[in-house]
Amino acid sequence: MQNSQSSPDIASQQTAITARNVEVFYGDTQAIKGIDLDVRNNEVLSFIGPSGCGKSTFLRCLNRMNDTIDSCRVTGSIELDGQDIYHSSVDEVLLRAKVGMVFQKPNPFPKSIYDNIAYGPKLHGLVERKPELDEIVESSLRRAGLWEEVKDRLNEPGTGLSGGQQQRLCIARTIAVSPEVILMDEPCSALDPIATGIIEELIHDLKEKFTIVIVTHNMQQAARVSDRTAFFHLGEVVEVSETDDLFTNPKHKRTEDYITGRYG
Amino acid sequence: MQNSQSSPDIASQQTAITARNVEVFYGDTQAIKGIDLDVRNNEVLSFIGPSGCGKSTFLRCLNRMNDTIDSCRVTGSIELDGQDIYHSSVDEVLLRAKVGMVFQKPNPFPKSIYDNIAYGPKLHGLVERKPELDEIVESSLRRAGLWEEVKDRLNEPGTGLSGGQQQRLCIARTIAVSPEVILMDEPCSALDPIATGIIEELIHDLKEKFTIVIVTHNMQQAARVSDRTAFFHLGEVVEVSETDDLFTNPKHKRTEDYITGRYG
Amino acid sequence: MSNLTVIAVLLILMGLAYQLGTAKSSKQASRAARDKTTPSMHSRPHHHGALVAFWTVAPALLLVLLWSWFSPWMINQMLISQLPEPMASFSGSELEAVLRRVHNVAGNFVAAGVLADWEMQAAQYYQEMRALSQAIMVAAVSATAAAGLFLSYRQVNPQLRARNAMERVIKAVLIASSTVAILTTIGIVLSMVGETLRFFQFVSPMDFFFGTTWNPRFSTVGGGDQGEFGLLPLLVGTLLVASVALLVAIPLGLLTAIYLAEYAPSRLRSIAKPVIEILAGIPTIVYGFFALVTVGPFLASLGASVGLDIRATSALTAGVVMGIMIIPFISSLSDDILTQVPKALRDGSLGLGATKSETIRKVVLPAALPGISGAVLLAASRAVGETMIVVLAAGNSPVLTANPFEAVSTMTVTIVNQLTGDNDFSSPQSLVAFALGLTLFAITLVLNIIALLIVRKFREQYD
Amino acid sequence: QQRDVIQIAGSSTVLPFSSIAAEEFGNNFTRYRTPVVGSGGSGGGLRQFCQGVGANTIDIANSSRAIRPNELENCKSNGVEEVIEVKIGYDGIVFASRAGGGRFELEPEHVFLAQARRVPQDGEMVMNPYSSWAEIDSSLPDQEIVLAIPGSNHGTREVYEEKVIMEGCMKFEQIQALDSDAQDDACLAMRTDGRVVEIAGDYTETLARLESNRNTVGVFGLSFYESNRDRLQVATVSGVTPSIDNIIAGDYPVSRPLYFYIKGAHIGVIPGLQEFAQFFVSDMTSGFGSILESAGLIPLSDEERDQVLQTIREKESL
Amino acid sequence: MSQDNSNLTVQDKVVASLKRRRRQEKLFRTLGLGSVILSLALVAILFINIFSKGVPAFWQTSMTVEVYFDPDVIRISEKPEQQPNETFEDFDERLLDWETQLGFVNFNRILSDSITPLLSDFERSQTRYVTQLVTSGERHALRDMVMEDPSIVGETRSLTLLTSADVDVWLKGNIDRSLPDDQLQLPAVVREWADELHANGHIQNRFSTALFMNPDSRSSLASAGLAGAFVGSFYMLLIVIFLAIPMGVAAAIYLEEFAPKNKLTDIIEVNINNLAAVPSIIFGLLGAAVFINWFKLPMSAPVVGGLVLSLMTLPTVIIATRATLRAIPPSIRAAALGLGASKTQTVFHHVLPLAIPGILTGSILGVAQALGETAPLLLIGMKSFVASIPQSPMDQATALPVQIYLWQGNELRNFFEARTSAAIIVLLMLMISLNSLAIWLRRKLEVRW
Ligand SMILES: Nc1ncnc2c1ncn2[C@@H]1O[C@H](COP(=O)(O)OP(=O)(O)OP(=O)(O)O)[C@@H](O)[C@H]1O
Ligand SMILES: Nc1ncnc2c1ncn2[C@@H]1O[C@H](COP(=O)(O)OP(=O)(O)OP(=O)(O)O)[C@@H](O)[C@H]1O
Ligand SMILES: [Mg+2]
Ligand SMILES: [Mg+2]
Repeated sequence: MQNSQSSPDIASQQTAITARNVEVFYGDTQAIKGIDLDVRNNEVLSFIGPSGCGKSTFLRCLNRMNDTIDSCRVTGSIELDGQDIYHSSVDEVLLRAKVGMVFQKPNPFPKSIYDNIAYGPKLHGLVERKPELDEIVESSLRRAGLWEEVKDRLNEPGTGLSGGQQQRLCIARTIAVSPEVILMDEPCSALDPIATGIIEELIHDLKEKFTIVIVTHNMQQAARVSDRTAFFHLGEVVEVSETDDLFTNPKHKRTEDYITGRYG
Repeated sequence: MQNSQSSPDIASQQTAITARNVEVFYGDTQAIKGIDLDVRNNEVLSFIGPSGCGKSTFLRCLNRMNDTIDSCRVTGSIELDGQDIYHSSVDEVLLRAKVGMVFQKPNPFPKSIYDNIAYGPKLHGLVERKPELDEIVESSLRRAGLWEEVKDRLNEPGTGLSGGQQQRLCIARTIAVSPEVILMDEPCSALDPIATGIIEELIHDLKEKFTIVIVTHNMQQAARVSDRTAFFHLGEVVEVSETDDLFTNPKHKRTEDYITGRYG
Repeated sequence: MSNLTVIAVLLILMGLAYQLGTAKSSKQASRAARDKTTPSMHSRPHHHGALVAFWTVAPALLLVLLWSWFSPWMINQMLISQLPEPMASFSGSELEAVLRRVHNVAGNFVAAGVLADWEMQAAQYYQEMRALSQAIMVAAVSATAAAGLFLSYRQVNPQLRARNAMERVIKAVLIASSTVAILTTIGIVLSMVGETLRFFQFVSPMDFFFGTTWNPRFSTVGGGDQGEFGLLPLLVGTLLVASVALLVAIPLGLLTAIYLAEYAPSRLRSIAKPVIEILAGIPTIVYGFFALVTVGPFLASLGASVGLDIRATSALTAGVVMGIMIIPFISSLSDDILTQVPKALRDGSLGLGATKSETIRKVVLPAALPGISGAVLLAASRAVGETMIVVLAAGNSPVLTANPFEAVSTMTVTIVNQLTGDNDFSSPQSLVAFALGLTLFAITLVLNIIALLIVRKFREQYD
Repeated sequence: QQRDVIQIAGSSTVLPFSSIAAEEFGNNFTRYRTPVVGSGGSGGGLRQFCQGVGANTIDIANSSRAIRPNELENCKSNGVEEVIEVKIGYDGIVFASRAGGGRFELEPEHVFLAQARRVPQDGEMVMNPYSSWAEIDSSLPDQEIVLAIPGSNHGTREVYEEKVIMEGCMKFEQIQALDSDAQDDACLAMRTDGRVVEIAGDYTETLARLESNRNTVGVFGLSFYESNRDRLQVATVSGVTPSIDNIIAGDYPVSRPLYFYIKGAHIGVIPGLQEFAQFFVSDMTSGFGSILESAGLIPLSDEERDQVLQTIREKESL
Repeated sequence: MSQDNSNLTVQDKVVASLKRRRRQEKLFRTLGLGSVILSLALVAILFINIFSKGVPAFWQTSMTVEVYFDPDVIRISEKPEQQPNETFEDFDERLLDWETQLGFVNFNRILSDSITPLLSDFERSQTRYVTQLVTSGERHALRDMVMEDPSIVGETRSLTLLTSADVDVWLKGNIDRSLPDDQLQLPAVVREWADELHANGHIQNRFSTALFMNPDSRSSLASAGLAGAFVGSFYMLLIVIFLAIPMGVAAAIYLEEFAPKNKLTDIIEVNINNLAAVPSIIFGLLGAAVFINWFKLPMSAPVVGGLVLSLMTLPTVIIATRATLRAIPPSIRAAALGLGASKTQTVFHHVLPLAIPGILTGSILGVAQALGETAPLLLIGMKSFVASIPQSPMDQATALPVQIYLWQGNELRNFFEARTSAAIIVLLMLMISLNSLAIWLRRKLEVRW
């Protein structure tokens, strides 16, 4: 049931993202209450916790997607490669190109499947010629395990796919711009086990080079894919440790309650 | 890992829904290829299968939600309580009141949480006075495990909830009209384990009185909650049997491949 | 009792019937709720009430309409049979003249002293018949309403699919509303086609459609000199002015909409949007004078300063000012449509590292395209149909030119001028207005079909 | 139910006079309601007038020209058999330029030369070369030629062409030599270089044009000029200054009669119809020194007035 | 590893593209802001243009005079009373006779007798000029006072009378005072009097209710008002709002939510778009043919005007509503349908409420257009001079834009330029207040998700 590989020497890894005392407010209500968290280079970090505890909110802080919510206010500091991403000099476009995101609800663009994938590379000027683009599109779709299903209908709209296909399309779209960090908000919640397996393998592959933060409700999944796991509760990070440790040997009562309350 | 209870005497149970040779087309492409399936009274039947195999499509046939897709065409017969639901004399509105549905993507109305729940009962005239309505709202939210989280903000918009909360809201909304059959399209895909547990318990409770058909990607979940499981593949039902049997003793190669290919 | 009173009474009856139906079905509903053996209600009480109200009023109303339609004809037939011999055997236009005469006498519209005996009698007979017809109608309508109420009230029972029935009624009403547009079109075509044909008796269609000179002259006595009725200068003028207007309004309106919907703080949006909408409500004559007195000379001197010869009253002037007028058609409607595009799409794009403007241009706008094209079409339609601005600002010079700096004239302006001027109303000078109207109608129809096909194509790709 | 208010429509030239008469009528005869006076041009008014007889057709059509035979025919075929013609006075048409500018003493041929497409020069017809009035005649101001004339939908245009352009045109021998169709063509063709502006709207528009281009010489109604003497300066035509006296005396050439038409069948049905017509034509309302005269209407002579009143009284229809 | 390289270059490429994209972003944003500012500026320019001209017209010069209702001039019999044995018709006849008698009274003389004492140098021969100071409608006002209450005869009342339009123009300086005599409207003596009365305070510039309370007038220009047109427009507006908007929304709902997508609905769609482009005057032709000739509705009546304008507004409302309906996500519909709401209920409970902002926008635009339209009114007799205030939608009436049109064509430019602008201001105010209501609703009902 467990197929994750802990990286050999975690302590020596540099941190990719350092969050200190992050607080997030929606209007007057506080959703995140002073979180300190490090995301290390080339690790897979998973966030678990009950619904509404602020996982998505915190995740969105990491590439400043919260900026798009009017009522949302973030305090504290989050550093990526040593630079505070909320500093005014930071370009959130560059940031988001570096820190890609896959959302909880699949949200393909109302464009063709091809254009959905090609959108990012074209935007960032990653390619110059059509063949290169075709290649990126194909490889991204392959890596997301969608290629076989859609290769004959690349010009059909992405919105006509099934829920799971849509989600894989969104993952492929994110991969296509080769970000440094990929944030995934329950990327597999709409996927069947086979597709989930493909994605989990993909995550496994990507880890070699990228840093991945993943929100999941599926503790097995967290156990399978992640090096470390952070347990969120009521807007706080209760515990963050090696995945194996956290599941076998939770330090906090709340963590224990949560993981032992698990079924299956 | 297994907590389902098979009903004592399944053979004696009457069928609630009988589907015969159901075929579904989206325009020219066939999504469902001649499915025969019985749903028995007061059972929980789960649909599993890879993404895009037609689970959602078939589910939507059972309460004629496919009618709303212009390009979609259904042939064959589906009988509910002995009556063909595609017969022209059938009022699809009554049908849908009897056969409720929870969708894959949470879709709360852009109204207050209270109104989201109250809509159905008011529509069907289930209540006459405000206190009764309040009661239904509260009990539905409780049963969906959302009451504690939202009881102080019943007048805030349902769209402002987190993904998981939204999904539970949608479940509560469906329960509120007390349908005979509840169709759930991956109702827990956006839920954390605790919330999932609540819903699974709810399914378990509801089963006493209602018939439930549930689409899930989570085979554990299928194993936990359902009496019988149907395995879908490429628009066909490959196998449908007692859940225990299907997982432990699949009759078809394809089924076996799928379930043994499972992780965790 | 006039038809209006009848209708008013029916409306009151409708409220009553609704109450009755609702009450009866509520009682049944609560009985069904108490005792489980009786079947439960298919529909809600208010559906039943509405259905009873409908059956009470609708047939009666229909009767009123049919009666008002048929009874004049009936009465005329009876009148004809009453006429003394020479008249009774008349037919066609002669008979019509006789009938009109009788009607006029009955309505007192006739110079006194020249009335024949038979006219008096016929007129009196006519009036009696009308009174009788009215009385019969009131009686029949009351009977129908009562019968409708009685029958439908009796029908109220748990099995009755009142909701479905009401929904069919609602759907019928909705369909009826959308046919109003068709009826309007038919009406417009019918009210123009006859006069257009008369126009073509004077001027050959070839000369009209392909003529390059527009110089209708004034309709002189006897009409020896007919002038020239070439459509092309007007057509080109229309297109020129409308294009300039759209060139001004589309970028300005769309950019405004985008800024308001995507960038502007909500306070600015809530103020700016309605303020800009005022532009659509300023009477066009104000724009006309604004164009003539302010914009025209301004553009002319602007042109002069860069060495362009821009006439003060020109297609450009009219187009620019008209463009200003239709900005809100594009900005407000597009703004509404842009805000409807789901946030998830924007997030998807922003999450990939797109800038806001890229997101807007490449994701939001394409998603909103069908709606926006509707807005643009509406604005374009308004531009083509506008008259007052063109009258004042375009120079009213129907000369064939493609140069927007020259004075032009448009079809709508010409329609108004020719129709409301001092021309003899049965001369080609005046009738040409109808031919122009019909032509414009046909042209915009073709343009709309093309637009529909284009939009359709985009939508197939995106939906 | 019967209509109790007189409905009038038609010529916008007659509109002001008709409105004043209507208002005075309503004020003086409290038993009748004030007539409603619509516009729509002579053609438009007569079109409505000839639609038929009955409460929902108009009672009176104002017209700045006499009804045409085919219009009358049309009327009759629609059941409008009794059409009573009432002449109410005359309208003077003047040339005016901006006040304070050079004074214009125009001759018909000046106007013709200013607006024609081709002008006779040295024995042949050449494209109009004039760009300044002074080039046409040294007595005229050295001012750029911009001529605002009534649009071809205006009755004024007919008078203007007949009494000014044709007049001026026929002074040239070359044109006299042509046959009558060619004469019309030569005289009435206009230059298209933008120096001649056809005004489709009313005199306000002409005035606005004059104000936006100070060089414009425009064609106005006498009454309009009278009300705007601070802004406009009138030109003499053939040496005659336009004034009511000169027009009545027949010295000033450019004028035309104004009419209205009463639907005979409505007299006695629509209250006050005949009374209104009589009131309108009465010396008190439209005679010398009357309110309509001060509004710019050129009164009928006494004989004419008597004759018109007679027509109304006798309901003599056309 | 080739991936390594490509990864490096990815970031570099992004950075490389950033400058250009930032510039684009900034440009785009600036363009947007520029457009908003430009649009707002245009509104401002037009407003300043209109207001600067129109606001002074809300004030009019008027003269305060002691008016003596001289019984020697007003020689009339007793006002008739209804006798017990008299039918109403007979009484009415007698009353009319009495009123006609009153109509022949020379109220001008009453006026001039009252004004002359205020003038310092007055000669008998100048009497006929005196009444030029006061607008001619005032004598009818005096008559109406007597008609109302005959006991006033013999008494003296202090009245505020509007000066004539020419005097108003003169005193407000709307005419060049240095012009020679023959270019001025008023005779020299009247100008002197006006100046004198103005200087000693008998004539003052006061806020005038005439503009709001009076119907139009041609013979007494200074008392021409907007009341008739306003009421006419108001009736038409009601008809448009209660006819065109529901009908347009209904049609849009049918086409967007119910109609099968086939040739017929295509035809309807094209047809509606096309109607939006039909010149408005053609709707007038249609209205005259259908409503007046066929349905026998009265001419010049706001009912007909309202119906015609409704037809004209219909396409605007339909198109706007459809565009909005189209943008509402299908998941909302699915949710309601899944709960057992019928299609109709889904539409009316969920879709329509979400579409209200768009519908209101369409309505605002459509109604604004209808409110400012003149051409179609021409052919149904509503582009008319109407000297009374309509009592019902069936009465003869005119409309605000028509009034503006008529005033703007009035010969007495010096007076009517300002008054036209004032009328435009009133029209705009009516429109703005109507829009504010709609906008307030729109703001309240707008849901973003
Ligand atoms: N846009 C928003 N406006 C206001 N409150 C919000 C918004 N989004 C989320 N919240 C609230 O913030 C809290 C945290 O939400 P968040 O979406 O981060 O939860 P989550 O941990 O991702 O839950 P789930 O697992 O259900 O997705 C919740 O209480 C939620 O209701
Ligand atoms: N509206 C639609 N129009 C056209 N094709 C559709 C539509 N909806 C689904 N399909 C196609 O029908 C097939 C079955 O889709 P369905 O949504 O039923 O899959 P599913 O089993 O529910 O998958 P998932 O587990 O990913 O939700 C897929 O190939 C899908 O692309
Ligand atoms: Mg979340
Ligand atoms: Mg699915």
